[in-house]
Amino acid sequence: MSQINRKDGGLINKDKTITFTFNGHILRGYEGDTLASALLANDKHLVGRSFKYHRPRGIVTVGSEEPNAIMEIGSGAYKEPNTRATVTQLYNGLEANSQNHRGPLGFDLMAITDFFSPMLGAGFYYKTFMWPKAFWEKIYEPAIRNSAGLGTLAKQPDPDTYDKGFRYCDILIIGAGASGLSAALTAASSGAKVILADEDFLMGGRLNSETAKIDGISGSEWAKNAVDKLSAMDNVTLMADTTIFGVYDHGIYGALENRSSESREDSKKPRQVNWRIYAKRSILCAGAIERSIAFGNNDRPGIMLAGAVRSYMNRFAVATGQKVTVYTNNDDGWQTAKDLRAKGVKVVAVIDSRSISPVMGIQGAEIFMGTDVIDTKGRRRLKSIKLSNGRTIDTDSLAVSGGWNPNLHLTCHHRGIPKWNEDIASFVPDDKAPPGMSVAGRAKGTMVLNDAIKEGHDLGSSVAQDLGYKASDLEPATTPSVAYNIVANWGVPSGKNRAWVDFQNDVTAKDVKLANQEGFKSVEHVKRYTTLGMATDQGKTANVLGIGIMAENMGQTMEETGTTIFRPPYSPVAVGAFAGRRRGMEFYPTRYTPSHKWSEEQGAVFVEVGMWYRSQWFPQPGETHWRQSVDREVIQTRSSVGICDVTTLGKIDIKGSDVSEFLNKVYVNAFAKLPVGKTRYGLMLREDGMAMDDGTTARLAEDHFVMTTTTANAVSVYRHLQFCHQVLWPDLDVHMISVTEQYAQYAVAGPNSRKLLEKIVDPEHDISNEGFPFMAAAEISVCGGVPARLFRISFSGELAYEIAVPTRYGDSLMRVMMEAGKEFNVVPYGTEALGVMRIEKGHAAGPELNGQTSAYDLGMGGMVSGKKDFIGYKLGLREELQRSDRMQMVGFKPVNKGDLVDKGHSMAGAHLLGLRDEPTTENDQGWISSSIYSPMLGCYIGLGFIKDGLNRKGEFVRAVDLVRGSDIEVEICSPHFYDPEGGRLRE
Amino acid sequence: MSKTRYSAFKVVKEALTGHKGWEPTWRDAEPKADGYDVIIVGGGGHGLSTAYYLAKNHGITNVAVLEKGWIGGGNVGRNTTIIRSNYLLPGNEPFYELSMQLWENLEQDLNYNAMVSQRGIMNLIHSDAQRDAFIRRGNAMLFADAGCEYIEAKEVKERYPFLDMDNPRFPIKAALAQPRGGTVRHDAVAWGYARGASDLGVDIIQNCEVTGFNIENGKCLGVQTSKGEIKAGRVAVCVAGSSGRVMAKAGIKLPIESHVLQAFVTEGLKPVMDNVITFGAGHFYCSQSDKGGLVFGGDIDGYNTYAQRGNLPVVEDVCSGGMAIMPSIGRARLLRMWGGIMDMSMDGSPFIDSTEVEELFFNGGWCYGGFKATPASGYCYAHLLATNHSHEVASAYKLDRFRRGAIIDEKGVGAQPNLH
Amino acid sequence: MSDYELLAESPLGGVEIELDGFTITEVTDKSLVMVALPRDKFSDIESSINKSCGLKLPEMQNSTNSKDSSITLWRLQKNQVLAYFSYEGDDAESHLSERLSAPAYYTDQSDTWAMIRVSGNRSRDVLERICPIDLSPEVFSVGNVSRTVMEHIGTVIYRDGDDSYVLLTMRSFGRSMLHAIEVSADNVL
Amino acid sequence: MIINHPLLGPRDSEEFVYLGSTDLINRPTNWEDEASAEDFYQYQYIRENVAGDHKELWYHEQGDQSWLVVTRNTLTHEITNVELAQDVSRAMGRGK
Repeated sequence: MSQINRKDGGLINKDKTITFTFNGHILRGYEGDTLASALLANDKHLVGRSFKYHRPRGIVTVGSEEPNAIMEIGSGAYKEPNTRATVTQLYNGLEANSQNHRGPLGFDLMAITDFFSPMLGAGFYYKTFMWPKAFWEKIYEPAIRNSAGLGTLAKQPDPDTYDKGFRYCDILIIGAGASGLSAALTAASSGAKVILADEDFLMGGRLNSETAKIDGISGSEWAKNAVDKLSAMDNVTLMADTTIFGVYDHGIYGALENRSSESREDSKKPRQVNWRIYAKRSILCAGAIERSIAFGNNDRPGIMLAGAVRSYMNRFAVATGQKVTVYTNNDDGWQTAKDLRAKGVKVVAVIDSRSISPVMGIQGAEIFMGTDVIDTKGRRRLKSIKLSNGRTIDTDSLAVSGGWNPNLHLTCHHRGIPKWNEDIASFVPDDKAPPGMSVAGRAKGTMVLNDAIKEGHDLGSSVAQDLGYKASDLEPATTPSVAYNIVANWGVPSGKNRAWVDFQNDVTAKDVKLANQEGFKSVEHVKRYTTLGMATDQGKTANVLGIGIMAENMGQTMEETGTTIFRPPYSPVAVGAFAGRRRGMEFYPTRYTPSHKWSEEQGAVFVEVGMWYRSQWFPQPGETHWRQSVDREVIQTRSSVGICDVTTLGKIDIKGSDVSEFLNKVYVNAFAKLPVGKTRYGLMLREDGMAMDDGTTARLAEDHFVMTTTTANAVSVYRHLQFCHQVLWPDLDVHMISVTEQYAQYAVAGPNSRKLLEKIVDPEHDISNEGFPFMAAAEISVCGGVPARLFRISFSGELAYEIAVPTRYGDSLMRVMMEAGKEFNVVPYGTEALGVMRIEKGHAAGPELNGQTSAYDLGMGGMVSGKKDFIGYKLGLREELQRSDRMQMVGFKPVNKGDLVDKGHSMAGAHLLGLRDEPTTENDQGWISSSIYSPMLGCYIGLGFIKDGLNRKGEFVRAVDLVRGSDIEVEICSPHFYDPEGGRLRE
Repeated sequence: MSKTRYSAFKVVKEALTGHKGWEPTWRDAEPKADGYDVIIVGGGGHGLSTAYYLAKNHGITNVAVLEKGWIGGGNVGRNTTIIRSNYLLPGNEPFYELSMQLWENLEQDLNYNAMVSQRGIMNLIHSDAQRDAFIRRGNAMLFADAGCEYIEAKEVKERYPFLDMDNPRFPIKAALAQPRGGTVRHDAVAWGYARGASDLGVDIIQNCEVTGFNIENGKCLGVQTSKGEIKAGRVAVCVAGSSGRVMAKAGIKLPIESHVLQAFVTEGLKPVMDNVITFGAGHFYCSQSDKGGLVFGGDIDGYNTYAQRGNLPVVEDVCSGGMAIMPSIGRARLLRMWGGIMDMSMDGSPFIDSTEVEELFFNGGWCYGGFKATPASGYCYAHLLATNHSHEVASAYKLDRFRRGAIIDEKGVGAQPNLH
Repeated sequence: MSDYELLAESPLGGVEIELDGFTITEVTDKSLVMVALPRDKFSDIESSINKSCGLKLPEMQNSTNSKDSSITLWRLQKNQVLAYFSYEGDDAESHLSERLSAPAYYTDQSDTWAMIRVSGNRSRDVLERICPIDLSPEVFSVGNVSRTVMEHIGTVIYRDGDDSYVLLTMRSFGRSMLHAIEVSADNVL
Repeated sequence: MIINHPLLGPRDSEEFVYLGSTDLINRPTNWEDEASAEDFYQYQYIRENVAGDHKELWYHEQGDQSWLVVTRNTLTHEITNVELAQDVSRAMGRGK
């Protein structure tokens, strides 16, 4: 039989039947249903198992606070664990499965834990499982881990996409219930730019679940009219199915828009959009959340919160049972009995713990005042309840109301501390809501609907006025006032029966008591010791009840007991939604060099450096190992000529009358007297004396310099230079601009590099050795007038140049040079060959400039000028940095040239030990920072740091790599392995 | 030592007799009128372990631990629970290795199950340069007997099939693991040390905020608190993120800035991963708690703050890091995010030292690495307080090291705390 | 005459994509030159550019046009203006300095940027997914220009029409920026 | 966070890079003195680490590339003043 509990009416579309499955059973519901309402319509009450004791559990609430009805939705890679059925909009083909049980849901093998529960109370695990020592990791913990957890994560890549977005408004209104809609109407009519967001896919909040009439029409109709009015206004953005999950600094709100049901239609669209909303002000109208009462076996399927029972009836036209009972401590519980009765549902009893006169008569129901429910029966579905007066009543649905807690979560995201309000027996927001946030309606503790409407109405207008808009001339909607009276009820003595406080985490009133007894008295200690409020609902339904129990245990007030801290997110948010588009290749953007297309055509292998994709090497047909390609590139460059794209190096044009003075302050060496047309190598330190970056700077005109930085530090060096200029020496006439992307720059290296360049440089420019010597720089033209910059600098140690042309010509220049170089057997080389040649020449790079090394450590102490102040000068002179036994950079070569050749790894990362020393921290003398196979020397070589290295050349030590199992003897040598005199540079 | 010895037998017995026999885990004390030999300011993990080791190793039991709020409420109660001793520099590695050894025997020592779980920690390697750096680190670890394991990509894939081995940005080329690393139930560390110290006679005084120091002629004689003045032979400050605020009351400025580090936990899930995985290239590390939540974190927010909350950019960065290495995490929901205040030092390494004020000592600058250091920090601080000498593994942690240039900068980013 | 000829290429090969209510086109007919304004020459420069081209120095995040509308100045920084003008030759720097004839420092930036125009009545809906600054028509008016970050790419955005925006990103990022815009369009349209 | 840039108006702090306390403006100028070693040490390493209004340096990397002095409360994150660092530096007497 289908939907046996479905009644007439409700805000569902009975013309659209939706088919879904639950644990493989095919079921039907209607458009407008949630998964929970459709399950209840089909009389499915048992929907899950609890975390610790695997107790049978049913749907408790109608909202995002649901602790029990959490399920796996979908299958395969689409499976989404721990999804609350109460907020999952029903769609065709939805697959839902209950979780956290072994065997069928109705007969969970893990329910055995419930039997042992006396031993498994709060904190039991801190007191045992300690013997034997090794058993924790091998036996106990795996067993605990397997039985813990809830749903199962599909261990496949999330197949959905997510997006982000940015929205601005004057006023963000959170919650589209009676107060939220009222606030939106006045704020919008004032002219303010408004965003109205609600976590429900249907705006209206509780109005959709209640029978109260507003302005003479049903609440849901009034809400619909208001939404229609707002959606027609240009200054209003409505965001349904959107949860404001966090309040961040200065009016930034995190909002998750759920588009799951939309994406079923067109699965290419993002499943969710994570909006960052910038709001000048916000009005929180998030309503209230009902709490339970702690009585014996209050957790059986069929026991629900009274407001939820009413929602299922009024909004979804679903009766939660055939014989309903109501247990309450406040007037609002009675409304459930009244509404059910009005729909023809049998209400057998209303039990009110207060000793007052009945709030109203309920036809056909027994009324018990000053009475409590103390026990229940029915393992998989409620069968009966037992009252404190000894009566047992048969019932299949118990609606419980312990009162309503203002939903003040978001007011506490900046560490606001809720205050206790005795009138409503709950916590209300304090005055420390995040700046810019105001609260209205039940979220503020205003429990009477008519007052809540007025409050929202007034606040919408006054906040808009604060922002300079006119006052709204609308009148507030009205509804008859219904009083809300309550007497707190934190639970009733229930003997041996357990009274559950946190349903999902299986925390009972006794657990709270035991924690208090063991000295855990702070609310935070109790939470951490018992796990109260740590489940997927973060205590939304449980915490106030738990605090009430604590306060009673310890004989203190609610205020003294206090609350734990509300933290974002308001309700759980998929990790994927925070990542947004940043997945795979889109983790961050990609930068391509000017020669990228050409390199792709050559079959280059690329490597990512920062965000740049650079050619690592260019394999030729027949080469099977990267080393073959790299060795060839090195040998061919050193014997004739090679070309490498070095565009990625940072390039900064610096202009002004004070540039040379400025450079003097940022480099260790002197730049004041650098002549026009010359380039100089410069080393830059941090203020603490450690090397920061190095590069060359050329003077192209009296007041025009161009600096290069390493690829990795291009951005941070530019920032540092701006700091030095704007903050330290603001009056220097210096103007910097990055020209990294303005020029495509290539290194042309090797004995034939000049010959190659002579073919493309326009003939009026003399680039002969005499006319354009080592370290010369000039602005020239190439290929018939294309402007270019030429620098005679060398990283490879060969006769070499760097040539730069406007980037638009970059691809073309590469092709032209390869064509012009054919006669010299020109070779393109990648970053690997570049690295090999720099190590052969002993140039420090990233692994040496690792932020732990000073100019002295790098063997560049001689460059350091003592005649001027520069960044890093003074602190570089500190005693510990000047010790001769600091680790200094030198070269290392194996005593036995064949060492490591068959191992397939270099010396990099090996530590340095004396020939007969044991590998201990005390004996550690240093390490190898960079190492490669040198095709020129025919063996592995390395740069590294060893104590007092500069004075130990010629000594033998061991390079020990215990990680990969090598231990070789090496000679400490000069880092300049190749052409140490530098003759080739100047040819 | 303990009044109530914990055991499986005791748990069963109490279960059968209605749990009436459980006593408070630690004694809630009020300040003694005649003061203490040592007052420890700060009832976090480090303060409580200092008290425990002072009593246990050095027999100094006339000790009070003063806590502004509730014990264990600072970083020991809000971290990602990771322990490891995979450090690079000789100033650090032996210290963290001592800490690891203390973890390994902690539960038997304390008779308290803090769930020390050496499930292993694995750092993923994505580039050749990173490999070289990790080999250097791995060798430093092996030299210090901390143990490590180099895992080739193929094996990483076999062990952790949910990792994205071929990510176009961060292909996993290998991993460096420390099998002895793992996780510990963080709150239980505070409670276990509190119980141990309390049983040995230490007074644990909660809701007792230190508002000033009584200093005369350059010597500290006691503290002023919200519960009145308390005399002390020696005062040992140990307040992590509050270091700046508290030491300012003694007129001392530090090479420390306070920053917020956010941490995250997902909803509970059936077992996904059994170890700790660290993705250095993208700022993400993750493990799964015994309750099933994936616990993860990344970088600090990067601005000075004492507010225990962070902002969205880091949340998004961290989650992106997660998606980059384990793209199945996308459908796990983030349940809670929180922030702890880190005492970020100028070189990323801590201090355990005396100060310019006689009888006033300082322990701090732990950055975001304080949790794993808890046992050794207390052990070495107690050693210093009891003997006036630095313990040999903590001898580099001097306050004047920057004046001398004896920097311990693992990351090599210099005197900028938010980069460590 | 050289034996070799260099061919110029625009960053995105002149891309043009037409969607429903949304168009993406590469801007290829403009040059950019950064004009740095030494502190002590502000007023000199102001009067020179007014005299030479009828130009004023724009307010921050705003632009001004020369009398003949061929040169637009963008004020993104206090001490610099970026000139955006119609010119396709190799020597934008001299071209502009001659036109303005003001005592400033000129640096060619024409090859530094990829320029993408997005237009159409859905342009703001698409940009909303990547652009963190407020593009409400009344807030970001025609002629406004800002530098911000989109999808982790530093981006200059210039509103050159009611529903038309030019996005500038460093040239090497051009393809990533284009991709980001295309994904937004896919997600929104 | 949102930083109200003095020239550009409110911008998301994601566009900025944080450096630290404005103590870093006060770089000692007495480098030739022997005693300046202590001054440089204090300048580089010692911080007040204020709990309250903190003057700090932010760089608008994804904006106009200006360095700013932001007065921000480290307990509440409230920002009460934003100035150009260049102006502050000059006002403190720094020049060339």
